[in-house]
Amino acid sequence: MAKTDIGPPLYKEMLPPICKENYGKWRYHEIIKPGVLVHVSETGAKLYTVRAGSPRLVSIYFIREICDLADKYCGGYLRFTSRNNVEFLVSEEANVEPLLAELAAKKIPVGGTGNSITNIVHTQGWVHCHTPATDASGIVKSVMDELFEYFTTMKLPAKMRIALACCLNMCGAVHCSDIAILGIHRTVPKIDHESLHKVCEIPTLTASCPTAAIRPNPKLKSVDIKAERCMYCGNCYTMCPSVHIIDPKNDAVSIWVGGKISNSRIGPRFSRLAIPFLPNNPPRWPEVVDSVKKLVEVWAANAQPGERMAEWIDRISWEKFFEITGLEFTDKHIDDFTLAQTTFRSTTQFKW
Amino acid sequence: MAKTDIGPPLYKEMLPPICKENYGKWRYHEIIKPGVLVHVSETGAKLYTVRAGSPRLVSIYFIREICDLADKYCGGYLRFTSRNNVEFLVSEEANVEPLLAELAAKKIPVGGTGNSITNIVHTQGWVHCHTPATDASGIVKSVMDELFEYFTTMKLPAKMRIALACCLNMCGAVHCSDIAILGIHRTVPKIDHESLHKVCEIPTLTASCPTAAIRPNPKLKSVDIKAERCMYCGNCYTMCPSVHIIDPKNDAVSIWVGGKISNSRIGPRFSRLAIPFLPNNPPRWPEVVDSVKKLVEVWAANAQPGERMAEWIDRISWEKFFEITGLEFTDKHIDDFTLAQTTFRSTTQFKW
Amino acid sequence: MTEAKKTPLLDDLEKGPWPSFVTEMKKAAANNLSAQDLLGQLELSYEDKKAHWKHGGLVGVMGYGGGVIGRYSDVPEQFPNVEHFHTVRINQPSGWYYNTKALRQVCDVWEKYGSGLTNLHGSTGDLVLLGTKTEHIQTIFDEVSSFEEHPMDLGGSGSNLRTPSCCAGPARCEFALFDTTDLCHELTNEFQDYLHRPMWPYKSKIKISGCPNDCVASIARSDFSFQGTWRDDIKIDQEAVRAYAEGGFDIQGLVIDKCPTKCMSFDGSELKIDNANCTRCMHCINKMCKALRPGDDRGATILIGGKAPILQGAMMGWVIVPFMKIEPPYEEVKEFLEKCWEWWDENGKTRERIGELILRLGMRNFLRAIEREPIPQMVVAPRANPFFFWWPEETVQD
Amino acid sequence: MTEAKKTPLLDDLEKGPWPSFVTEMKKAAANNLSAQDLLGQLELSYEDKKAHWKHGGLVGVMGYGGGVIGRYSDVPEQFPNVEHFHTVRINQPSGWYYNTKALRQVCDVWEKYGSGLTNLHGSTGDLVLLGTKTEHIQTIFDEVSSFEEHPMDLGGSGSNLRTPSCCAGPARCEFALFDTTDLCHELTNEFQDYLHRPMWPYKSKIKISGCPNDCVASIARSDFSFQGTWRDDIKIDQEAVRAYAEGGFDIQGLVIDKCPTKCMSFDGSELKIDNANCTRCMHCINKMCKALRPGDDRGATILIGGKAPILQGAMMGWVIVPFMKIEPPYEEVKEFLEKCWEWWDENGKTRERIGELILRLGMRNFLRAIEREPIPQMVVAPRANPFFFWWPEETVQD
Repeated sequence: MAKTDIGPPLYKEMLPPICKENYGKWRYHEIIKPGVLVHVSETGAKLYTVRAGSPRLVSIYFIREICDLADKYCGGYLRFTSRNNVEFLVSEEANVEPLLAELAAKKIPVGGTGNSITNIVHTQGWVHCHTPATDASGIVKSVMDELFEYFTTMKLPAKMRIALACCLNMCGAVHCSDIAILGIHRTVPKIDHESLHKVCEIPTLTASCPTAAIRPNPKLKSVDIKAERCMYCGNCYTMCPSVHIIDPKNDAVSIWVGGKISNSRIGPRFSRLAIPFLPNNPPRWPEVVDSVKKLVEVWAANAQPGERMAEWIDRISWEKFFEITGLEFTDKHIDDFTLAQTTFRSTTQFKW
Repeated sequence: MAKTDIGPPLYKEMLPPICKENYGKWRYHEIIKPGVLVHVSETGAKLYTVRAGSPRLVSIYFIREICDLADKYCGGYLRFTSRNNVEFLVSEEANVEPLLAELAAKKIPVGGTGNSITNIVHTQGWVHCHTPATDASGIVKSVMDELFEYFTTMKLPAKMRIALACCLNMCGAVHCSDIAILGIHRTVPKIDHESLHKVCEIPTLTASCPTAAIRPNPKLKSVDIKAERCMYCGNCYTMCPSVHIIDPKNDAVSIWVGGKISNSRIGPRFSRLAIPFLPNNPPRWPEVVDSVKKLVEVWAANAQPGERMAEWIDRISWEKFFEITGLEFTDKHIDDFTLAQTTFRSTTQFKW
Repeated sequence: MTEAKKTPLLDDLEKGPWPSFVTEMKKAAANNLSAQDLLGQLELSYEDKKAHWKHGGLVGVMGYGGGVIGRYSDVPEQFPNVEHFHTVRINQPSGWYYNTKALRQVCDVWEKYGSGLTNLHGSTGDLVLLGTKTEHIQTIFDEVSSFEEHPMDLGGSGSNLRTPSCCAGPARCEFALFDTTDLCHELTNEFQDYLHRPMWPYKSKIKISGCPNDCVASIARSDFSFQGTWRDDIKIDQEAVRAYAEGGFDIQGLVIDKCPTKCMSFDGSELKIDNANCTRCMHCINKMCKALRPGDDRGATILIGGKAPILQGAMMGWVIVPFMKIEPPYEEVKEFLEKCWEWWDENGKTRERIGELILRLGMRNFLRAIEREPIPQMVVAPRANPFFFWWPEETVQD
Repeated sequence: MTEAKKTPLLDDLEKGPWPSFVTEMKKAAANNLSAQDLLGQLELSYEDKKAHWKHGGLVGVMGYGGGVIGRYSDVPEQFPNVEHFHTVRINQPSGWYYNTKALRQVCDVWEKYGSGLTNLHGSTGDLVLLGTKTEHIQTIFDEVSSFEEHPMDLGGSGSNLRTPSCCAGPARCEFALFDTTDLCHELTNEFQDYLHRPMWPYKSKIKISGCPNDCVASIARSDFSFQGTWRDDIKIDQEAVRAYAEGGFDIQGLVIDKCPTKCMSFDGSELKIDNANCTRCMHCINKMCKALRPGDDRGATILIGGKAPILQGAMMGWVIVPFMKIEPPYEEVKEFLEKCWEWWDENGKTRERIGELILRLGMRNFLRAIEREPIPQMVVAPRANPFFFWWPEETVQD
């Protein structure tokens, strides 16, 4: 019989002795080299952290493998980051290089520190989600393969956070990323009038539409969708399986840029639309990969030291962003949702 | 019989010869002293402009008086500014000082140039409007009496634009001013159910409410107002005289700051709420006058050279603005209308 | 004349250095009964803390649907001479330039048929005649429109084109980047029918400023804001720059440091501007107009949507046309306006301004209707929300 | 084991330097039929360009309303072993610290009853076990909750408190301004009932970051964002500053010039900070952590309202509590959360997050309900629109 409401295991039991001993006493840290941090305590103690990439979707065999490494080099302790990296917590400096060597031998990449591209936060995609407009893991793998050198080095102007969500539900809230990859639907859902009244509540369904495009059709005991109001968010499908949003011919990928989370310097902001449409092209999504890579490299070539994507665009203006990247500016870039007017330009100040 | 559709008189007939001769040829201008400009043409011609204040609500006797002056010193030409100043267009430098002397003798003030407070743009108020929450001319007169020295000098850090609207209709769009004085209603309109159906269209009336607070009451052939949704804008009264918004016990004055129009430096922006309530206290509205004066003087004492109100607040932050001015920050200052969320603080960056 | 009532509250407003509107009212009241009653009624408002005007009724002149605003006292028994006290809007000349003859003619008519009180000028820009009786309205219009010299017409009111207005323009200002006074005059004449005969969903305003200083506040006060701008480089007279510096003017502190894009530098002898990054805010030119001038490739930026708060909040105009050449006979401007109005007239709800309609139907539909390509200059930033439309032709249809 | 289907599309994703999820799936598939069918079904998705999962059904464990997400294949005839393929969310330890024993125990259970595939970690922070059959769910919970050492509980799902998560905290990070790991643990335990038994209008998330760097993205990803901050002066070690300068670090360019409030200066030997104008963005401290440290009067800023785009657009949290001391037993935090949830639970509509409710009913009503005074730090700027409410007691009532 299960014990209920016991809560998570106590974090204190999960900490290596050095962390317990120096809890709250850490004084500063340095990045020794890509993927390797040292935290120095007021007591003089030094904790080395080796950060390694993971595909997030991992088997128990991978977990056991990293546990073996943690047992061997870290006294049996490790942690994970909010971006799904593995962090080996090494108390003995002498263990750092052997650990790095073994990780290299196992082809587990080390990096993601400082001015790098760290692991891509992402959702489930076709592997395990029922509403996706695209896959997640496959695109992430393809993009990280291409941007690999930026994970293992720190040669970018600033850090770069990439995230992916396979639909507008945005499990993982990718919307404040330097580059966000977002799966989108592009067509009005098709309604299965036969089944709808059996499986869905009509008031819940109509309320689920952000643009009030869904109206009851009492005659059919179903609903109708006013096509010209539908923005394909898919929330109706989340509420009701009889409203089919998935459309392989039209589902696609969009790219958003210039978001950030931390309060440092310019403060948190949302990512904004850069590319409204790229095709779903498995297994390698070359158009997505190329676009992301190009955005990274244009930013890297033009940003001043320390400027994240948002800060670079702030400085040069969005009109220059579109000019320099060569991306097309379309009517999709112009907001037409509830806060649209706050994005329109109410000044004659702009650049040619 | 009237001639229709003849349009306005041709501006060319209204221009002094020097303006016609140098049309499009002006090279630069200088402010010689408060209220006196000189425009210099490519041809070497010099046009002197003497700017004088007016109460805007003027009699034909005043107009004839300034026409006399224009005949005497300006060859019969003058103009008005968008802020209701009179501008005497003087072609002969020798006429400037005699004109100034005569204006001084007539107690017509000269000023409103450069880093000054120029004339207050305002609406009709009790003199000639049917929806006002306060008077216009009386407050303007009282404020300008108190700020008079800032009209006739240029000792402020930057220009200061004050405007007044006697209700939310804002004839004259005061909402982008350094300081805006705005009449407000504060109570839910009272409905005259007897007359309503005779004089008002109910669908027009319900549509006139920005917060959907007005609902038909078919029983009374009238409407009801959901008190907790009403924001007292008075638009329903504009649409229907049976919905009485005017309430002398509660109608009041509010003060808004930090708006601007020109694109220079920080670009156009709306004024924002500084003081939600000051009493209607004719004939001199001492609370309004004191508050405006204090705002002017706090800004003048703290702004850097060239900083308009908005730029000063931008630099110091709104939290410091409230601290320095000593104004109370209330729940009224926190937006709760349609774009409210864009004004909330989504960052840990703020000052104590 | 009857004995004027006592006005102790208003009398207080004759004190102080600023010119007094009460004094003006008294000057009119000395010769005019309705001005006298206006004074009395205003004193009553000062006692009661409320206006004493009823909801306006419809009054007008033959052939027009606007130009006159009805105004009626709610205490006519006390102030019979303001029982009717209507406003007449006279279309001002471009830039509010007048010769004295033109003004005096209006004063003379107003002395005969009105209160003798005016607004120079009303918020929209008209020369406003404040207070006449219903029976005089047509006569006033007959007379002002029949002046031998400088005949005058009425301005707009109601759901029509409101009287366009403009800044001082090239007649007096070196910053005028196109002929604002002429454009204003031409548009007003071209669209006389729209101005006098209300047939739109709501009012529509045009304001015209010759440069981004926007002296007529067009961005905040008009549906169609024209603001002069330029596309080439700012012209620099380096000698004049040095003269400013030598004269003790703080170029670094008051100009360079305040440049919003930081695209300027001054090494003590030469001023440099990175024009590709200039957003033409006018600040440097305003401060150093002897040394700096706008470029020669001049035109206007057109912003659409400005309005006051009622109904859904105030809006400032949005860049729709970043640059348009503004040259007589202004065909491109006129066609542009016609296209915008046509779409608005066809799609707008009652009392919906064009900016509100753009918000309701979406910028993409507006741009398509007026045949303009979307460009980044229209926005501060691209959309952040992921809710966006596809045109049917952009997707694979089954 | 049956013969695995060919997966040429997925096989391509085993190439390249980044660790491959396909390789992980194949490792699992080598020992597990459902992992094998998952691989096959995913290959089909890569061919069809669509997911092959049906709408989830309700599955769960006894006594809980959440923690397990139902997932069913829409092609079970082809892939019978993923006909059921449910997700189990295990509540991770604070800060995602693990000892290997704890992890291995979970792996062992999952080897027995699940696909052998996991997410380390899910978006909310849970240790996610991907893919089991309905009949195993209770057993899995029984076993993980009964580990002798480090027993584990389920995380949240549905309209309840979602599993709180936090940053690395004081165990590893010098920037942790309060004990994030402890607060996260305490809150999770305090609110176990809310976490396991959905009874709210919708989900509610808590994320806890020890400083404004916000490493867990709390502002964007949680209804309740806790971020460490301080109220006193930044501590400066001038000698260490000089060491940075001597080491060739560009203090002016990379720190001083990038300070958002320009409240710092460095004359080559002494760094000065005008702390009254500092907004504690962490930039200077991040860049020079050997020389600069946050002050000693430490606590958290609490921001409320963060969420993803559905339904009315994404929102980031808003400052509601500029500063709260965060000290065990965290009574003030707990009471604050209870007050907020109570108001939301009472007033929220179905599927309305607390931020959306605040927008619908107005910040003033929320603040009154939770007994917080309005302060300027809550807003970027005061309101610009003139539509605002008065409480009845603030006006003269007849």
